[in-house]
Amino acid sequence: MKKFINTPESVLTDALAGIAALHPELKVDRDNRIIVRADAPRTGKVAMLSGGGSGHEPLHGGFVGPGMLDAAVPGEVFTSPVPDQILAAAKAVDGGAGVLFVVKNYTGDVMNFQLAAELAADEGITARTVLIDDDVAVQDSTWTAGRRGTGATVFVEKIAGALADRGADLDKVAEMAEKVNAASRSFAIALTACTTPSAGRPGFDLPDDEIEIGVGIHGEPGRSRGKLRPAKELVGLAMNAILADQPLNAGDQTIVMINGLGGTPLIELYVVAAEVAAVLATQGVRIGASLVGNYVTSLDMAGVSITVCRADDEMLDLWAAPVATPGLRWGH
Amino acid sequence: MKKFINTPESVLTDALAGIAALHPELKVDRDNRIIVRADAPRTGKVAMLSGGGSGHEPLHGGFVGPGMLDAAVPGEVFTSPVPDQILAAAKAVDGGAGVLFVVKNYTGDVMNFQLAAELAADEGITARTVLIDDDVAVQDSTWTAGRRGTGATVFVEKIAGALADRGADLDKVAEMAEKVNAASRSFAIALTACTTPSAGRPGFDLPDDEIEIGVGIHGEPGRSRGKLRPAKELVGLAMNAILADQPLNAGDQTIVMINGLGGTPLIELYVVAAEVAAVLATQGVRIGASLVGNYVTSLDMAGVSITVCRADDEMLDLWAAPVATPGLRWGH
Amino acid sequence: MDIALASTWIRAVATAVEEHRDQLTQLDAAIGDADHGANMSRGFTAVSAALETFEPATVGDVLVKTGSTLMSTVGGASGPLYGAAFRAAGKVLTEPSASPRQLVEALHAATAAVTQLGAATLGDKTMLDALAPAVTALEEALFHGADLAAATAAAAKAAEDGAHATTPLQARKGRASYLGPRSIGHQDPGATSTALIFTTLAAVVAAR
Amino acid sequence: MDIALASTWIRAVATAVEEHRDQLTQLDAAIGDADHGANMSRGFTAVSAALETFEPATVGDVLVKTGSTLMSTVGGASGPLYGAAFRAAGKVLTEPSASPRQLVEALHAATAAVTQLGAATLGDKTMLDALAPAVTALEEALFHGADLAAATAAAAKAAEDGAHATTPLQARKGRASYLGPRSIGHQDPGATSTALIFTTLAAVVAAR
Ligand SMILES: Nc1ncnc2c1ncn2[C@@H]1O[C@H](COP(=O)(O)OP(=O)(O)O)[C@@H](O)[C@H]1O
Ligand SMILES: Nc1ncnc2c1ncn2[C@@H]1O[C@H](COP(=O)(O)OP(=O)(O)O)[C@@H](O)[C@H]1O
Ligand SMILES: [Mg+2]
Ligand SMILES: [Mg+2]
Ligand SMILES: [Mg+2]
Ligand SMILES: [Mg+2]
Repeated sequence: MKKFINTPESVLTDALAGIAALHPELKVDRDNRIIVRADAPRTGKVAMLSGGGSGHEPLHGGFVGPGMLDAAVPGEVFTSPVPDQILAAAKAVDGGAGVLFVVKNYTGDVMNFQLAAELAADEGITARTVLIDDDVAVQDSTWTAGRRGTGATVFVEKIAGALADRGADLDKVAEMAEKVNAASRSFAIALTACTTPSAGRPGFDLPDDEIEIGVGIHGEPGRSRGKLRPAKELVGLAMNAILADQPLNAGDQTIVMINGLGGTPLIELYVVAAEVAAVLATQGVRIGASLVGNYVTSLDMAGVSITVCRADDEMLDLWAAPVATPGLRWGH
Repeated sequence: MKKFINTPESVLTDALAGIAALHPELKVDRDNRIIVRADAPRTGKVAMLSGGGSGHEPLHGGFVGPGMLDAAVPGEVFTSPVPDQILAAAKAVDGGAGVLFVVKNYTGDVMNFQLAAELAADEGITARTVLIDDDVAVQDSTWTAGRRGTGATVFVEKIAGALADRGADLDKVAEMAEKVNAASRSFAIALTACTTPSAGRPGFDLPDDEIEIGVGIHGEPGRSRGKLRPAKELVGLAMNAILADQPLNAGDQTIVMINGLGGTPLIELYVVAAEVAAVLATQGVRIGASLVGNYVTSLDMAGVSITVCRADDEMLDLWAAPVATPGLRWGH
Repeated sequence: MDIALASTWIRAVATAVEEHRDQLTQLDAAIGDADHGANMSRGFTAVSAALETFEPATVGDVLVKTGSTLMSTVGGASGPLYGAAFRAAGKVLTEPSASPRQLVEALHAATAAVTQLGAATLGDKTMLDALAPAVTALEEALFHGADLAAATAAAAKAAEDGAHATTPLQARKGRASYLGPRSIGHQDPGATSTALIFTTLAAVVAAR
Repeated sequence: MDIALASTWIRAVATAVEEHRDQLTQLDAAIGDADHGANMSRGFTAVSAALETFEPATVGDVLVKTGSTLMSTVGGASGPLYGAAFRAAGKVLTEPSASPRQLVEALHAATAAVTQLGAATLGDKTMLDALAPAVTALEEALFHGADLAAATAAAAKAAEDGAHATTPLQARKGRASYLGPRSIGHQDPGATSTALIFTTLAAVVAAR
């Protein structure tokens, strides 16, 4: 394993030290392992809080700042944060208007945030939880843990964050978050497995000409393997899955993210972007806004996820609203 | 080789199609392979033009937009653009106040831009060239091609771009670009080699526990190999080289970039950032501004480069000025 | 079971987790995200440290402390589940020593806590598939007159069998469920660590 | 050399470059950035296409077209250098056919163009280390009365020797120079492609 780390055990705390040193606009509580806006708590503003396992940077710590999250709670690599940590963050950012927990639908995240919400309630903090479950690679049925949360998280944090910034109350912000989640679908393909610092070797073995289709952001193997194909075909596969699950109509507006999983060059993401745009164009679907880059990563995994959100005018307007975070920044 | 591409030959044109589709604020001329601001040419404004081999994205195409570049000319992967292409871009953006060519000091870039400048002169366009040569891993002597240009390019494009935006003339903009370059030093370490689409296999072989010290952004092997060490030691090595070449004094202000070479997770970049900040702190040097992320990449190479620019107040002010490009965006 | 035995047990689990860390990680790599070994190790390292300075008044104190520490340090799916399990078990044991019958009750409480929090049922390929049969085996052995050593040995065997029996199952809870049919053919990491906890219990009881 | 022979030569170079593409890339991977094969291939593919429809009036037209196309399609260091070389050579040959003496003059002009643009000197481990000895060998062979076939064969041999002789050198120009002493022990890719151009010349002249 080749990584720029000091020890596998100290990756998270060392990285937090780096965030603290280079982002004076953020407060980093290294003991509690939380990242909060320097001006938190903001009285009267609904606080946006998210978190999950580390290894997906810039998600979530890179999205803390005006217009997006008030706090992020990073767990160990690929491991949900613990309830104490989440509670500490909720306390740090609650400005009396309540806290929205943006939680990706993984068993661990769900349980830890649920326990934190109970603890928060004990302390008089109102917390609401929105579960993100946009990954169409996973079957959603009562027989599974449900769909995983992935790229839509960025859309939810940005759009609901903007609404919170405009002074909406907790229910309104939560409702918008749910709406964005419901309108979003993602699909990921990996060319390689990622290596966690603690495991020290790739999470799965992939032959030189095979890919993981429908891979998860924790480096979980996908639902099937297949041969490597040209970008056009791989995008076709992903877009088929996305559009089969949520058909789009001519004239629909979308926000689209072509997301690198950490080890994929940006030039390849733009090759993918061209194919995604071509598919949407043939359907008459418009791209109202887009992101191309590494936003929800899986450490060093070579791979790409595509997220498509059917966006109404309000969502597009909130998307365009000012945001000032390390990972997403415009309009301020 | 596993990549999201259609064919090795079409990578650049396919990626340009993606840029065209997702960035309506840019004009992409696929025949000439140039990316220009949609509102180019801007009458009376010095035009900023840069380019070089592809594979370093977001450099340069991702830095086209208000406050930074007016045009980018991407060559094939790791290959300088050709004179015709550069000329076409110069013509597209010249607003009568001249064009500044920001050129990384590689033989191919230098020659192609020189030929383009001659062609431009024939067409009545005034072009000045600034050579970027900040890589302290390479010996600067009359016996070599001189230092390579790397991370400082981002600083030059941003800061000189802001000055051009404020209406400064070509000489002033060029002077600032030279000043920023002269104040910047970079050093890169690679953990793995990168694979170009046309070569199809890694540019060099690295044993499992070895690293390339002083690697170039075209995937050229560095000056020496060494064993993998903890991040703290690797940063010590890089910072020694940087500070030996340009000592800093207590109280000095800097702009610092912790740049991923394409395959390095952001969490590792922050681990590196913490160590860089620690070194500067012991010297009493202040970090006035910083970037952490993938800005000047080498395709899928796992590695990091550190760039330190000793910045005066004017440079910091220009750095903070609004910029609106796909890769760098704030204040608009 | 007295306070000393409970403490010995938990510390022995910490040692066993360290020894099986890589195995747990490998099992999790196959159908999850390769962190179960690190998670358990981080948690039980913290538990060992916490018990060092802790002065329990009851058997339950040891287990509640264990559960709370796991909950605050592990994260993931296993953290809250093991945390809740140990805490629930501990809350039942309010004396300096616990009878075998009380131990069974405590383990029933643990099972209930896991089921309530995780909503898994038997056969979902989770830690429950080791935990539930272990508790049943313990209870049955005691009912048939076995002493604690024999009963915990039976529980350990049942837990191990249960863990092994997860191999042909398709996961329906937790991260492994995303794999669908591809989860078949791998032993569940959480069931494996649960088996480890029971074999360690049997070992410390036998060694007493 | 007449127009037909010049065209045959350039097209044969295109074929040879395709055949040696991987070799050139591998040499460049060792001390450069692994694109010399792709660069030469892209350039000469474009040249072949350009010559298809082109109606040259002089030998020089063929070479100028070759140079201009290389300059517009190759990029990198080799694009401008080969571009300038072929253009400079072509500008000397203003007739439908060129004498051996004129060919030598043209190659002197090519060498001068490379030197002027690249500022390399002999021994810097560049294409010049194949080009310059090849031109000298051609000139000397002709001076000693050799026919064009023998003279171009001598030039080809000198170019190949020159390319091989770059192996022990330390690069002082181009990308390989960044390696310092580590560039020693590898043959220069540009010198290798230059040798290819001369061996192809010898082959087409011999086959005429
Ligand atoms: N809903 C659940 N109920 C019971 N056990 C579960 C549930 N979800 C997961 N588990 C157990 O947790 C184990 C995984 O733990 P761990 O790897 O530490 O956490 P994570 O899955 O969050 O990475 C699984 O092997 C399984 O035994
Ligand atoms: N200054 C120079 N003068 C002469 N030849 C040079 C010079 N710089 C580089 N070269 C030649 O160019 C070759 C490399 O070409 P190529 O790989 O196509 O371009 P790049 O180095 O830009 O990737 C080198 O092997 C060398 O022979
Ligand atoms: Mg996990
Ligand atoms: Mg090159
Ligand atoms: Mg796990
Ligand atoms: Mg090259």
